[in-house]
Amino acid sequence: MTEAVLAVEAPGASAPGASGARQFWRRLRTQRAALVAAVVVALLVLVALAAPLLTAVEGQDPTTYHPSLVDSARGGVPIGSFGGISGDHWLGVEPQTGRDLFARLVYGARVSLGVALAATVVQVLIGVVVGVAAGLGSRLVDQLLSRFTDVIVAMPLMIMALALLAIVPSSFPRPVLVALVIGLIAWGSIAKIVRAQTLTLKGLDYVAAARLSGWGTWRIARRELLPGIAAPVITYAALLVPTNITVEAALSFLGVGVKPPTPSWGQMLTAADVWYQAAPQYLLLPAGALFVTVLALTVLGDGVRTALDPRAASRLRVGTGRKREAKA
Amino acid sequence: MSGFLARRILGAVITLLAISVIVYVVFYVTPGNVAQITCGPRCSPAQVQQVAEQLHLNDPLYARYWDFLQGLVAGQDYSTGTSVQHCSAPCLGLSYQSDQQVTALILAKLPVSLSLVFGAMVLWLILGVGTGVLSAWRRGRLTERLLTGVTLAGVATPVFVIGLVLMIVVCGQLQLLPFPQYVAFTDDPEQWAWNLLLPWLSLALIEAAAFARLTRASMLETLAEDHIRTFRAYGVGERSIIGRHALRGALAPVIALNANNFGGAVGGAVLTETLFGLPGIGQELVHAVNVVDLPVVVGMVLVIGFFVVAANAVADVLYAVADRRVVLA
Amino acid sequence: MRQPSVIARRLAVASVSLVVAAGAVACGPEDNDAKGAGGDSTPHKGGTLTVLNRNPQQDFDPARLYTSGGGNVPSLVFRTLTTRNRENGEAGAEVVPDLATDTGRPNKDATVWTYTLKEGLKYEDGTKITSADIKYGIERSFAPELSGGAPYLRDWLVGAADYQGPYKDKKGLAAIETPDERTIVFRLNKPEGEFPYLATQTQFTPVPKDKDTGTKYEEHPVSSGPYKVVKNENDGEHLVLERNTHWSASTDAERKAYPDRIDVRSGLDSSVINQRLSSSQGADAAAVTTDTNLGPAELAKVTGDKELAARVGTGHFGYTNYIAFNPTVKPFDNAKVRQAISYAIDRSSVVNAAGGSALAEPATTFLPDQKSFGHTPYDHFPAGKAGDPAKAKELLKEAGHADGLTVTLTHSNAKDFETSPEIATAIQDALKKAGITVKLQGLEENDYSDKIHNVKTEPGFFLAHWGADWPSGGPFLAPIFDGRQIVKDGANFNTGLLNDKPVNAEIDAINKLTDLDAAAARWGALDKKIGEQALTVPLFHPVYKRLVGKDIKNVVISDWTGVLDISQAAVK
Amino acid sequence: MSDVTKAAAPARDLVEVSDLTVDFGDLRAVDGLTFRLERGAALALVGESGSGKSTVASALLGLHRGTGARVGGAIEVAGVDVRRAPEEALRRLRGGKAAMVFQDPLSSLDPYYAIGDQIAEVYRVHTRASRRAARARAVEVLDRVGIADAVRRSRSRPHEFSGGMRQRALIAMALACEPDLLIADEPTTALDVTVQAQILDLLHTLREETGMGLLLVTHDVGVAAESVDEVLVMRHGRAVEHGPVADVLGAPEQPYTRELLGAVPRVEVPRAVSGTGEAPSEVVLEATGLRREFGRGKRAFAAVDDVSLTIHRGETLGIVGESGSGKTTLGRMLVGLLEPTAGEVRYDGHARVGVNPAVQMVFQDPVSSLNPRRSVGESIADPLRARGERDEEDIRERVRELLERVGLVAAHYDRYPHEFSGGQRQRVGIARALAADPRLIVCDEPVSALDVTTQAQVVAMLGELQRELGLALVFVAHDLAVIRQVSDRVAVMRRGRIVEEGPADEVYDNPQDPYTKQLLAAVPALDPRIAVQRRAARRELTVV
Repeated sequence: MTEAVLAVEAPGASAPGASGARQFWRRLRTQRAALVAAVVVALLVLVALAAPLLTAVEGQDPTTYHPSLVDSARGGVPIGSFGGISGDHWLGVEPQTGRDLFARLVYGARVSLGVALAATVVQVLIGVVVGVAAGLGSRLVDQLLSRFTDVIVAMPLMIMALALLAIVPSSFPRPVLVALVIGLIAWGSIAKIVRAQTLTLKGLDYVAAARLSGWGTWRIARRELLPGIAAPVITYAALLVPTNITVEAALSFLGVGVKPPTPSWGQMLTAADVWYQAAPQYLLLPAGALFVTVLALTVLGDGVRTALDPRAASRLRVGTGRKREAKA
Repeated sequence: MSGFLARRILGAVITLLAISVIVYVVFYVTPGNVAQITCGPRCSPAQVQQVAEQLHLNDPLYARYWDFLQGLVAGQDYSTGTSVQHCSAPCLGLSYQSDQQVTALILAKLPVSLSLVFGAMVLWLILGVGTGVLSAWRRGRLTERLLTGVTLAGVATPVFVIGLVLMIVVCGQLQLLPFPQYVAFTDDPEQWAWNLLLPWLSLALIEAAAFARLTRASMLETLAEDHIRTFRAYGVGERSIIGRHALRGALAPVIALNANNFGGAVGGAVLTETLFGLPGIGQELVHAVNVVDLPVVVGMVLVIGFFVVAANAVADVLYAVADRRVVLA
Repeated sequence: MRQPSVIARRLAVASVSLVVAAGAVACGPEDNDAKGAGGDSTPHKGGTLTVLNRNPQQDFDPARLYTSGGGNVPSLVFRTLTTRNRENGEAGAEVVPDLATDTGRPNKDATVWTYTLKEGLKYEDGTKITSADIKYGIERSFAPELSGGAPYLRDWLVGAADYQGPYKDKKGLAAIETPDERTIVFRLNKPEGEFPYLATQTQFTPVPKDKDTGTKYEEHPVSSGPYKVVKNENDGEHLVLERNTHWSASTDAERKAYPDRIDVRSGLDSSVINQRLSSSQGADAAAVTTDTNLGPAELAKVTGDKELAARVGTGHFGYTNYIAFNPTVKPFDNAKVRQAISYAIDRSSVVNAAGGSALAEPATTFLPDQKSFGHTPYDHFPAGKAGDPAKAKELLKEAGHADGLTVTLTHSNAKDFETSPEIATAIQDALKKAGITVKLQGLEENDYSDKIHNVKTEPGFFLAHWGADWPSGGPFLAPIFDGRQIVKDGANFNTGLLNDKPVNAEIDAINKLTDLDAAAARWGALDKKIGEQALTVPLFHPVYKRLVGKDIKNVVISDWTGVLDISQAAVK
Repeated sequence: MSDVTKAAAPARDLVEVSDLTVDFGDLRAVDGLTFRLERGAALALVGESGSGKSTVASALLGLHRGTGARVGGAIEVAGVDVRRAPEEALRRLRGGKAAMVFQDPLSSLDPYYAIGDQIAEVYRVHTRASRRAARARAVEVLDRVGIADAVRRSRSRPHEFSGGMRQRALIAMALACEPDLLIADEPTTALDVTVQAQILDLLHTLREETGMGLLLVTHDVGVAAESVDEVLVMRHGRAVEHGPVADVLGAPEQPYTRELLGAVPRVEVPRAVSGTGEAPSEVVLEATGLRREFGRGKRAFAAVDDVSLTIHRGETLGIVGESGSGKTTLGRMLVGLLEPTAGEVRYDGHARVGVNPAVQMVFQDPVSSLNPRRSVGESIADPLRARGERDEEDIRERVRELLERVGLVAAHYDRYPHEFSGGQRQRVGIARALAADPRLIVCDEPVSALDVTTQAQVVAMLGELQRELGLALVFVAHDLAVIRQVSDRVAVMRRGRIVEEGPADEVYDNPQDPYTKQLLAAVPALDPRIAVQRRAARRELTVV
């Protein structure tokens, strides 16, 4: 890198007192798209959390049937224009049942976002534990864990989800189960990333210095490695959330997602796809919600990545007059 | 190279065996009376018992797994009632439901899945990498925003929505294409392609976004590298820098992701297959899971696992071909 | 009866195609419109009929098929001793001779049935069909390798309970005698006036012993009907049938066999099938489906389009969706609780959840509302259209649940508009008004099926459905309410665990009748009587609506199957 | 456009820069710089990091366009007004009339294409030559820069070349279009001293033959002394001193220039103060027959092979060698970070496995040796906590003491590594090593990433600490001059073995091994006259 780059990066980097987190926010703030996305995500989370409140304002709930609002003779298509939109039902009603769509949409946000976030947490936990253990462990441990990761990666996700969801008793809360199953099956790539990062960090001098200080492996993993792993993991996790939302939708399509009457976007989409012609808004609402969510989360994820970009950090340290010597 | 192959093959065998063990265990504890399901709901207890014995369902788990391994290595004989037939190694057993050899079943379904995934792969590479290159080049401009939006729409919309809407519009309303119906490549290559066009597109739209994002990110990373600065400092045009140098450098992660997604899609394109009525591995597998047809499930999962493992090995080789600094190990 | 579920594809093909799927009936007016739509409505021979299906014909062995004629497509290949009358509506619920000269000659107490084959019957290879082939066909259906058929033969034939089929037991079944090439005699262990109905099942199709290849026979079953199988790809995914030149219309009064060729494509998504039928492009113009109904969403679209509406066939199949109680589980041991729930049910929201009034008719009787079942109207616990929560509360109070009640409703998670969890939630919603809190227990299909059919694990309150194996009250009531059919160590269907001596005796008495009309009346009366016990809450009878391609002519929909009869359809 | 045509008048100098300013945001990297370079002349921009010298080099080719940097003043290169010229004219200038050679030859070439193809590509951009002609030209220039078997080697990819060959290839690329000006930005910084000498010689020869002008950007005064006619010393973006090389380096007028020259370690001058001055006392560490292999099977090689060493209390052992000589591996084995494949390390007479806080290490890279996410105080406190100290107040007190001891301020405890300069970070690293109360510190290239003035300070501080604490030091470095300034004894390593070992002055003044002689001859001299002599000497001494 030239001095030019050094110079570009230098002023902020040398601002006194700028901690890692503050730098992160500063870099994130410079990206307008990521900021907008962050606001959208925050709104969505807010809507999900405030679902009971919002539906109370509307005066509806997501489970009450309104047989009188649908045309029973025509397959249960909502009566009235635009899917039965009215002052009582802000976004119209669901075909066949007449349940309030607005209520189902905001309650669906709870499940879809909740499941996706929880699944991501599980994926990250398992991935980090396995990845760090493989990266730090002996050759044998590494071999075993890496092989196990390969096995998990090579297992078809949907199939294992189908099988696992069938095994667990139905009394187990379903959204938790769906999140657990997605998390338990799809942690392979995160483990691989963490392992690679661990191996990289393990070779860094500050880890060697910590060893020379006399610390044990566990302490080194906790104090020296985990913070360094956080950046790529957060980046990847931000992109896993939207993926998990669509996985939940797919599981619903296969009939093993969240159970009725609990609404989720995936389930709404599944029920709605055939209504595309007869009651378009029934499909467009959850599809639009899903699109906005995935888009916002993805843009936010990209923003987080840019803000955490280890290369941006590495550019800081390369000045002139430095001799790089290959380490054996 | 031969050492690499030997290690990879050994690794693959271990991985696949581990997968088969997991599947056996998982399905052993799955609820559902397999014999009753296989026999039919009105079968009497005595009949169910007969079926269970015939399928060795009463044997302990390890014995059934051992039988499976024996079949795999040495083949096995089975009775059709009127005669005894041999299922030669590698024999994955017989379907509980249809009494067909699982290997034959796989051979029948595989061309469909491969047709779907190969074609879709070509499309998603064109769409994804193309979009990625364009958006790296035009970064921050309107073109990039639009392209990003379009590819993300693909990833954010489940395939059963995209596919259905595409089909209703393209085949039903505009009548531009026939409703997809699988035609074997060997029967009629042209019809094969026409009929698969929509499934390809649907699947490719789902996958393209990931490639676009990855291509863009690694292009930007490569563009920040020193050798790009060299070519800029020598008056090489931006087009050549993007198309020749940056893209080449960005290909490695794309190859890796492609291997992963290709392998995964062989068995993971369940929804696409179901929607378009393509009798592929994924659809068959979901059905087999529903009816607890263990031999079919194990066989299909192994095939999928094989493709994931093989695709990754191919990616490693490609990787080494693309970048000769890489040593295969 | 059959459980129309996705439990097994075998079942799906056999029963779902008839049951869940199904379309049209004689009493439906639409099929007549369809005939009018084409201008020249006279059917002609020739052309290719395309069949677009969801489920592949995975089983094509007559031993393994469940329903009479094995559903639509197999009945083109397999002829049986008797068959269903291929007429619209009520007339179609009658049984008529097929290979035999009549519907069977019983002895006095209906325990011995004798049939004589028509003359000149030939297989697709020109060889003669003999009564021994029919005997052999029935025997091989007992082989465990070829399981899947209905249980009646095993239950009814003398000494058949432990028979293991001709592969293990070379001696054969003594209960079937073939005194000569054209005569076959069945000896039953009890009177069964409905034996002619049973003889419509594909187990009664002839199988030449020297052509039997066991489990591989289904790859090329030897045809006795108007078509033979010329292509069977991927285990029934793609079938091509062509004319069997050795079949003669003079021996077969039922099958019209207008098209020259039948091309069956399966593995399709149901919405795609309906979309293709409505578009009717190319070969799809001459297409029908034998397993896919119009869903509510499609119905909503079709009813707005005159041209499409004219192509919808409507049918009624003997089928009832109901709530089942297990009276050994509290609080359902208390008849008042069961009655309260009966009063509280909101049938209009249940009907909506099942697809609306066009796809489901509210039911208050267990027997389907068709004459052949002996339907006798009754409504012991009138809930009106939207339920009577006041009356329900009153009964609950009497039962000691004045403060309300919390119960668990078990249902399947299978995704089918007719059995969907949506129906469970509709019930949950309705019972709320009566002060009953319903917790839903949705089970995976296999698990659900295991649990509700096992005496030890049967839940107290669950969704169920029952369809007719043939259009009569016997197979509809006996498996559910005959106390001697309670199975302790296997699949049990008497979910109310009813073992009532007068009921059992009446069932025996009706079975002796060979006058089917007289029998029907008594089945209806018995249904009404059992209904007083509130062991079930009938919810609705589904109505089947199916689209056909725009070139399809001669749409015939009987009350027996409720769906278009493929043997009558013409494309020219 | 008119500016461009006017500028094309031949009478002008090759480079004319007047009042050049470059701003990155709030930061002024170059501030009012004016200089010119005649055709065929050679000018060196010399300065420490942050002086703005590389920014000037980039500005000459207009590489700041589109990066957000603001460039002021006038720049004219080979008749092109770089600030105003249209993109097309600028592209003709780049590589055509003025070519640039970069610091890191590995990362400056595209790893995916053959070297010949890369050169041909550049050639075609400027000449519209046919593909075949361009390839021929690539082979020709590769041959010209001394790549043997150029036809075959032109098909190799960069990773198949050694560092020196890559730099030659980059120079070949620069030569391809026969430019009038060669801008070399730290062209030898990443190279070993012997290779550096070869590259400098090559540049010298090429300049003699082609008559192109040279603008050399370097932090190394010695490199400048060897290569140019004129020197411009820069600091904080401004010119400090500008004049003929002999004048500026021989009789500097400005205090900064003097300081800079004073800080440059000189290989010909003996060490000012020796270690503790005591006679060899007790042995702290003894290594016998150390061997370390990497890789498995066919790819296995020994990075260190049969090395035996003894280190006494209070002395400094210098280990010098070029890249790949195994000196870092050896250092890591001495502290126990790497286990030897064979041989043993005895500490205080006992065989030792694993790390021991009494043997510490100071690392080369002042960035990667400190955890960026922990305050420096916490890093320094590590050894204290690790040996079980729990009293927060005691720990903080001790860390403050150490910070002050290494020339930092106690208040730095809570700061993070990125807030420090390279030299300060290295001091933190030393403080951390001291926190363990070590008896031996292995310093692995501790000053090679630092500017010369900082380098001198750190070296001086290490010497002080050693005398005060009676520490034994092992000083690993590639820089012969630095090693001479710190060591009592010196070991010269090559290909994993020690080729020569002895008291420092003996080894330097009277080298026995031919490799040692070659190394010493390759060291650039500050005096341009000596540089000429050394160049002549190098032609005779060539060890493979």
